[in-house]
Amino acid sequence: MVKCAVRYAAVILVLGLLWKGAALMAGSGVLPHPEVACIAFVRALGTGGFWADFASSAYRAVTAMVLAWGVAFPLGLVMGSSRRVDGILAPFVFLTYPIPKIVLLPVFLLLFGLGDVSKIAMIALILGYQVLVTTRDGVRAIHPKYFDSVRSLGGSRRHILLEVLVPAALPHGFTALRLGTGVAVAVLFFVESFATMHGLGYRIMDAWGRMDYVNMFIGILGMSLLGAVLYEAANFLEKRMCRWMSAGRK
Amino acid sequence: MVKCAVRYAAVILVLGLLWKGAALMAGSGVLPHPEVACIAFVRALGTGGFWADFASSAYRAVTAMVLAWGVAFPLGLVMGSSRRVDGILAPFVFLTYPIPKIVLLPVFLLLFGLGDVSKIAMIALILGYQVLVTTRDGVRAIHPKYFDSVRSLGGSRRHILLEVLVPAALPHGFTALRLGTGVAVAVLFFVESFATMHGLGYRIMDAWGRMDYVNMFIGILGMSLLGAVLYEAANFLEKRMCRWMSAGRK
Amino acid sequence: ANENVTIRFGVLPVLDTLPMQVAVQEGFFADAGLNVELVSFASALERDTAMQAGLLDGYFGDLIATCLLVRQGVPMRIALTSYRTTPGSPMFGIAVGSGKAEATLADLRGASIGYSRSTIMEYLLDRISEKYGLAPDYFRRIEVKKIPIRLQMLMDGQLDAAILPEPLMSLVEYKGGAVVLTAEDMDMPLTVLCLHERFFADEGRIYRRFADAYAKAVEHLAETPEKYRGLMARTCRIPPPLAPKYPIYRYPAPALPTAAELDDVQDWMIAHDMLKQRMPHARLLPGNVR
Amino acid sequence: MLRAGDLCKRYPDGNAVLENVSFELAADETLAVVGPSGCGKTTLLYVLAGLTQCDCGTVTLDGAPIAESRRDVSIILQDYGLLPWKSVVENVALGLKVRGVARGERLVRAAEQLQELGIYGREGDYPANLSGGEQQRVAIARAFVTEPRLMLLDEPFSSLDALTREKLQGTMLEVWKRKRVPYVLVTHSLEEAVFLGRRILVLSGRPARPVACFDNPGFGSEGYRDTESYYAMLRELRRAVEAAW
Amino acid sequence: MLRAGDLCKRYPDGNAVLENVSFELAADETLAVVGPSGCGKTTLLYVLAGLTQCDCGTVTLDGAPIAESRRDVSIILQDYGLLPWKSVVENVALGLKVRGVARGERLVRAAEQLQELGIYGREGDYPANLSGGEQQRVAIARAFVTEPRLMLLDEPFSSLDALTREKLQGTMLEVWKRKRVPYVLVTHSLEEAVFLGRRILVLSGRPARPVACFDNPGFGSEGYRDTESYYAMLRELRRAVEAAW
Ligand SMILES: Nc1ncnc2c1ncn2[C@@H]1O[C@H](COP(=O)(O)OP(=O)(O)OP(=O)(O)O)[C@@H](O)[C@H]1O
Ligand SMILES: Nc1ncnc2c1ncn2[C@@H]1O[C@H](COP(=O)(O)OP(=O)(O)OP(=O)(O)O)[C@@H](O)[C@H]1O
Ligand SMILES: [Mg+2]
Ligand SMILES: [Mg+2]
Repeated sequence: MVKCAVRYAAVILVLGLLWKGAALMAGSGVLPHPEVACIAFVRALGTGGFWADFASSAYRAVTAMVLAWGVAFPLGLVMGSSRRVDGILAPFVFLTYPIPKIVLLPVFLLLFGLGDVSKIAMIALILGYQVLVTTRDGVRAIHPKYFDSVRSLGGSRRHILLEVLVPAALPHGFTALRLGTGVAVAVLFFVESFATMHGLGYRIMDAWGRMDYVNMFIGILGMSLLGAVLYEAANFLEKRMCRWMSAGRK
Repeated sequence: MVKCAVRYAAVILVLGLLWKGAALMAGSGVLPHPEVACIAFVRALGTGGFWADFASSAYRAVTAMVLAWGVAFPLGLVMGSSRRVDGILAPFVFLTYPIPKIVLLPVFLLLFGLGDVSKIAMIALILGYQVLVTTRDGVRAIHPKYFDSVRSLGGSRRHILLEVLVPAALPHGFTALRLGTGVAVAVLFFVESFATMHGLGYRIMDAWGRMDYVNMFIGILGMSLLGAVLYEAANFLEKRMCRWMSAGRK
Repeated sequence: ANENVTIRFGVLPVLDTLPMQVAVQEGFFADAGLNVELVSFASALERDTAMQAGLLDGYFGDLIATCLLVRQGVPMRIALTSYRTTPGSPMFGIAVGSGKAEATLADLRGASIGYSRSTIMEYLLDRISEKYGLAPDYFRRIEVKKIPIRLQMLMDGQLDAAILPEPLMSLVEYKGGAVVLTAEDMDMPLTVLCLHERFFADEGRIYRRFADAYAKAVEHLAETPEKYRGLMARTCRIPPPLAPKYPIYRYPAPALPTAAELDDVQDWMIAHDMLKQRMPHARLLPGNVR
Repeated sequence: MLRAGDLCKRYPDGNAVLENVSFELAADETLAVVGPSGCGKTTLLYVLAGLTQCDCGTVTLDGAPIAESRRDVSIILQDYGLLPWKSVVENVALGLKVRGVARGERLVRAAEQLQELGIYGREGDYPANLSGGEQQRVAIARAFVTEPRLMLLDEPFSSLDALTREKLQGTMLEVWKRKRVPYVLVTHSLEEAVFLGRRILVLSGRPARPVACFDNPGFGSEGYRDTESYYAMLRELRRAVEAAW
Repeated sequence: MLRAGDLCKRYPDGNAVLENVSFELAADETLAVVGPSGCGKTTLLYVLAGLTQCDCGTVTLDGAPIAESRRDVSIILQDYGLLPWKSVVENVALGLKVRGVARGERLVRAAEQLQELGIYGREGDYPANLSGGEQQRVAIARAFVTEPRLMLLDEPFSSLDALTREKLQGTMLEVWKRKRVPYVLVTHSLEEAVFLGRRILVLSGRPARPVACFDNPGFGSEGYRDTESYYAMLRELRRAVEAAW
């Protein structure tokens, strides 16, 4: 715990120094100095406005992650484990995957309106693809001997799913989740550009538009914080749920 | 080969039908009808302009992918295999990962100028994080017995790297590459919004701005094509380089 | 019978929308039985998309985007001019960075200028060039769609000049740059407010209520401008250092763009491949009103 | 009754592995299979268990295709086949879970079975933390606990020390005597084959063809291992094997 | 000379595995280690090879800590330790690669070694396509091909059929006679221990403690397996084992 805190502190220090260097180099007002931004950030931490933004962004990101994971992880399991299903669905995935999802905005607005639903759906869609590809690839790499093991006990497809596919794919699902934390937060930046005046993405955009770089960096630091929290949460969940990963001769 | 083509054709057909449904539903001009877009797309395939856009986008995406992979894959190897290095670098990664990279654009422009370099660097940065996380997680899941195996032969760190880490991480690297094809193409959409008048992303943005939706969908279909080509290329490479993955009782 | 009408109105965080904000804050719309809900968008793209998806009943935007939307079949009409170029109160112009602050127009031949194609920015750039007799290639035009990035590139010296809206032009001046040319005396309507067709029905009953409430806001704003400084700073993206002293503009009383002005814009759009032919004015303007 | 008729199989990338392997196993019989390394014994068991398709031939258990009665068959795989993400006791209980036994009961039964095989207090460990012999015993426990109608054993005692091995061979025989569950035992030890096989099938080198099948009437008799007929059988088997491989 | 002094080890989650294990192995000697399943034999070999740290005690080869001379030690792991992404011949050649042998030469030498152990024409296959016994022989080839100064063998013949096993035991002895490479052989077969161990170390159940160490003077003599002294040794060992486990 203490070690973890020390490490974080050291990393933040180094990042701060790098930032300071960049700020000195950039000269003009583009990049605020880290100490200025940090003081402002700490001060912002004491305001309700910041936490309101943080909460709406967190709500959108977390809901979207849950949604994306809930849909794409099972789908990835099925695609990874059945060549037939994969043969049918894989071309769908990689023909539609590269489409910049932001162009689907009209369709989403039409379907889900201007509120949080369309924002969450957009994040979930982008995340979902990543969870899908990671899970599918992970499942395809499972050694066939484990299927034989369960089948030899008379296990049905359902048992193969529950006893082999899910536990073996779980670490890959967590990789996807870790990847997703960053993506979700980054996508926030785009979906919070319509029909909202709350959220860290909105704050960044708004401050950027008025060249209020200190406020912009409060938003960026807030995103960083949100991402780190989500990332650590994913780590924690994985440690709890994949304890077997660390078994073996030491 | 033929089967593959048939499957693609079927998938494209289904996507077309879905699209048609959506277009009928959307009613207004937001979504052109698929047949209109497809005819326009086929016609565009015969023009030099489309291929010039395709080529510049492909150049940017591929260069960025090579760059990202070249830097992040080795880094992921090191982080995944050494708890010490991971302890130092991991907090860096997940504190900076969630920052929406687009806000770093000014810094990139400052460093790399207005040309293709800053565009490529931006795509590579975003991709790099994904390759890094995927590779690192993959390497961490390698069973320790393989390290023992090489060490028991007197292998040094270098041998562990070359004989265990690289081959075992390669499939994960390819997962990252597959993920990356989509991300690279999606990011193109943003980096082509400045200082260029070529590229599929530019075409989409420009057409969207003038509400020329048919042209916009030519760009989107072009992106889809580019993504599919890159995805298949990654698949092909993996099949060649990870043949061992398909060994085992059948 | 002042039945309550809900109008979801899409706006951008720009200066032009200040009267709308005032009207909402002061309850002028509510008094007129209009439940106006301002939906803010960070950029025109999302606003247009929402408009096309039929999620908005009203809309603030420039004439170019308006024409495009109408051409796309969006059932809306121009309700009134939101901002008109006014001498002394520029809204768009060409700014140069601190490196070129001393440069005159003549020095800027061949200088790079950041703009955004197929938008009001390009239209104004063309019109300004025409007015000052500059050839279309007088500047080296570089497309940078996103305004914050354009601004930053200007400040970093990666662009010699940029076409920018207020209050960013003032910000450039504040940071040591200069404004070279503005569109302030071009005498043209830049931005308009539009409403869905249905509000013009019944001889424009609702439309008139809307326009009256808006007129009240404009008056009010002209009388006690300082009262709304805070509102302006919050909703119109005024950079913090400028906020205390930024002049509060006078907004035109409700009026419609003239047919000639609409034709001018449409001709430009036709020349730039954004329109095939002029649209009849009846499609753009309210017809049977008053 | 297990009946294997004319089994043939080749792996996609190689020559044949099984060539016309046929045999029958009555309901209270046991069969020991010996064959040189790499001849196709494991493949044969996979085919018998219905885990892999053969190119021709059929396997039936009491007249029905084996695929339909997989629940009645237990198999001990050569590489144990334990799931690394399940604890030892969960691995053993898996067969019961598949058969719908309630959680509490199956864990108790699994733990008992483990103790019978000499694994104490390791229920919560993961297989990766067990020694080779311990893993093998977990695999044996897994096959025993479901009380199958047929057992297929692929070198089930290969990683056990001499005494444990003898003890488990004794257990195996006892279980058979009590329940008369027929089994097919692949083994490398000729002694084991004679001790545990009512009949002994000798396979040729790859591709595996039956070259001899011995009747072993002394099987199961009290103190068989110390009798003259045991040694005679062993010698005979050894001669056959030396001639064939 | 290999010297193990007072080795102790416990796994983080359990009781002790090794308890004061000490022995010496002269340059031309061989040692067979027998112990009940799960007592700690594999752990002992890992410690001897320097693959895992022990909690106390030291291992030295010719006076230097084992970690410094890992290149001179070959080990056959109980689970073979083949790399699934390398073909059979590459797996065997890996030890040579580590030692900087040129590609052409090492592949030739690896292929020869494989043939000596009865694996023909499988050079290009991946380990997953081999049978258990074939994999084990690949692992043996891998350990033999590097011509080490010390060999550590963890049940190297457990998956081989009786005849192949005897043949390879003979090969092992011959190689030792030619090159006098000392080895530590962990085995479950008492016969094998007597046949291949100049000395025989009997370990107790977990935690492993040396309970007896036999001198086996007949080791290596012509036709030892058919002599009376072989059987006497075997009987003595068996008695010790039965008393200890
Ligand atoms: N990584 C580990 N964590 C905890 N306990 C372990 C671990 N590895 C082995 N053990 C335990 O240590 C003991 C000794 O294991 P080891 O593998 O050395 O036994 P062994 O003598 O080789 O047995 P076998 O003959 O069955 O191979 C066993 O009880 C085993 O369960
Ligand atoms: N998936 C596979 N692809 C190709 N060849 C295979 C495959 N699996 C096994 N073989 C080959 O088929 C033959 C028979 O294999 P099998 O595992 O059945 O042998 P076995 O009799 O069990 O040998 P052992 O006693 O060594 O375990 C071997 O030569 C093996 O190399
Ligand atoms: Mg086998
Ligand atoms: Mg062992």
